[in-house]
Amino acid sequence: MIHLHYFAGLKDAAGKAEESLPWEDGTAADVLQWAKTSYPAFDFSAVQIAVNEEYVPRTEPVKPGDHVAFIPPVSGG
Amino acid sequence: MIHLHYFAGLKDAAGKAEESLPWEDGTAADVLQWAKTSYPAFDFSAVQIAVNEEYVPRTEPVKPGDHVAFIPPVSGG
Amino acid sequence: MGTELKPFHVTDQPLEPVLYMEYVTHPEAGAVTLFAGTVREWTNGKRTMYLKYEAYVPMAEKKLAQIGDEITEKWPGSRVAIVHRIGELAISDIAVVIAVSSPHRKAAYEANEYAIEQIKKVVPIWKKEMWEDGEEWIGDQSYKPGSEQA
Amino acid sequence: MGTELKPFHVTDQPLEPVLYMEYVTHPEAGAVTLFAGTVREWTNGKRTMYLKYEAYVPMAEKKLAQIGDEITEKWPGSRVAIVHRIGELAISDIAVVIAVSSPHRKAAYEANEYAIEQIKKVVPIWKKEMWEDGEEWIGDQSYKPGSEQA
Repeated sequence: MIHLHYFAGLKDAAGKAEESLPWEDGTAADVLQWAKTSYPAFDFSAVQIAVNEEYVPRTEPVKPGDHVAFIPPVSGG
Repeated sequence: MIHLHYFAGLKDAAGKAEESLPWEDGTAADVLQWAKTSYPAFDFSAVQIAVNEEYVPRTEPVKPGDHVAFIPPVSGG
Repeated sequence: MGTELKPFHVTDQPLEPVLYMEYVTHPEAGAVTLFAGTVREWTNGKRTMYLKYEAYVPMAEKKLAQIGDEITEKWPGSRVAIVHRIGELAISDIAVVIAVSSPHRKAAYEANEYAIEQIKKVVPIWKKEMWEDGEEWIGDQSYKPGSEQA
Repeated sequence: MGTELKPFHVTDQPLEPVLYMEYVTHPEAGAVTLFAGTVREWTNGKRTMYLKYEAYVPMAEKKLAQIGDEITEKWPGSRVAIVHRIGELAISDIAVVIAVSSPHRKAAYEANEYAIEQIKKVVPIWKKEMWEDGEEWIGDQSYKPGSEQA
């Protein structure tokens, strides 16, 4: 199981802020692919991925228990 | 009569903050010359002159009733 | 007071800039700069009614603290506090406060501007503009309810 | 309050930065920068006990207002307040507050820094440092009681 976090436009597209996903092994890219398939209305091209609250490259391994957040372009300040 | 204003180190050197001086006609340079003669302990080389609260060149005419201030290098802020 | 001030904080409460100024002020400081980002009514001829900010709070606070660490490393002797408000904000409300102190002023200005630039790049906080005739997440977000297809 | 705030002011009273922030904040502002110059205890290894500021008050206020005019001309849409305290100031007291608002942040930082640079050049205010072992008017002043000759 991994924990997914959605924000801003992606939260609207997913209709939820978080969800859990059965998970054994894979990379950030694999999680991203799952999300793209699940929420086709959202364009993920500019999204960054954070694992356990740190930005990671797409090649980062994702382990059960991890928190994976999709970070659309930020607009704080 | 003109009104002279002294500040900071020049006020210390003159032992007063202001004084009046009989005056008929002349320039800022003339007032400066008078001050140099009167307060030789102070080095006026970096002093600017303000007439009626505006910086003026040495050639500025000074008329009776004017306020003439000697402005040592400022250090506010 | 009573509560201790968190120097890197994301909160849904109104921000009080003076608390952060006081927090960074100390005897070795000669300059304190404070930046307050406020909600502007008009942008490119469009009228904003109010804003809504959302954050990935734990990560945002971690990123704010990292920016603080970068600043004290780049500008030795500086002290920093950065706080961002989330939730609904009205016109002129303060969305972000950055307070930086430093022995000399140049560093205090530079470090403060560095902080806001970094916030706009790396801190997971999002702004939704609420206009008279619609709303939109700001940034380059590609999901717009109005343009959704099936 | 009751009293109206003077945006370009030289005063012997403690400065309250938040009043000046509020003064410059308005619906068209998206950024407010505030600079506070504070009394630093150590400078070049010398310990300051306290400071004394003196001003040619009417001219200083006129010059502060001129700096404000220059800023609103150079950075359209900005609003400015500048206030300087005089008299005796203790360590960490605020000597000067500059508040600038602007639609966008770049101008708010630039205009604020411009103000302090101009203050240090043209506004008739003088600082006397009081050390453990003496005192001195800062600037390039050539009269020093200790070095006076007859």
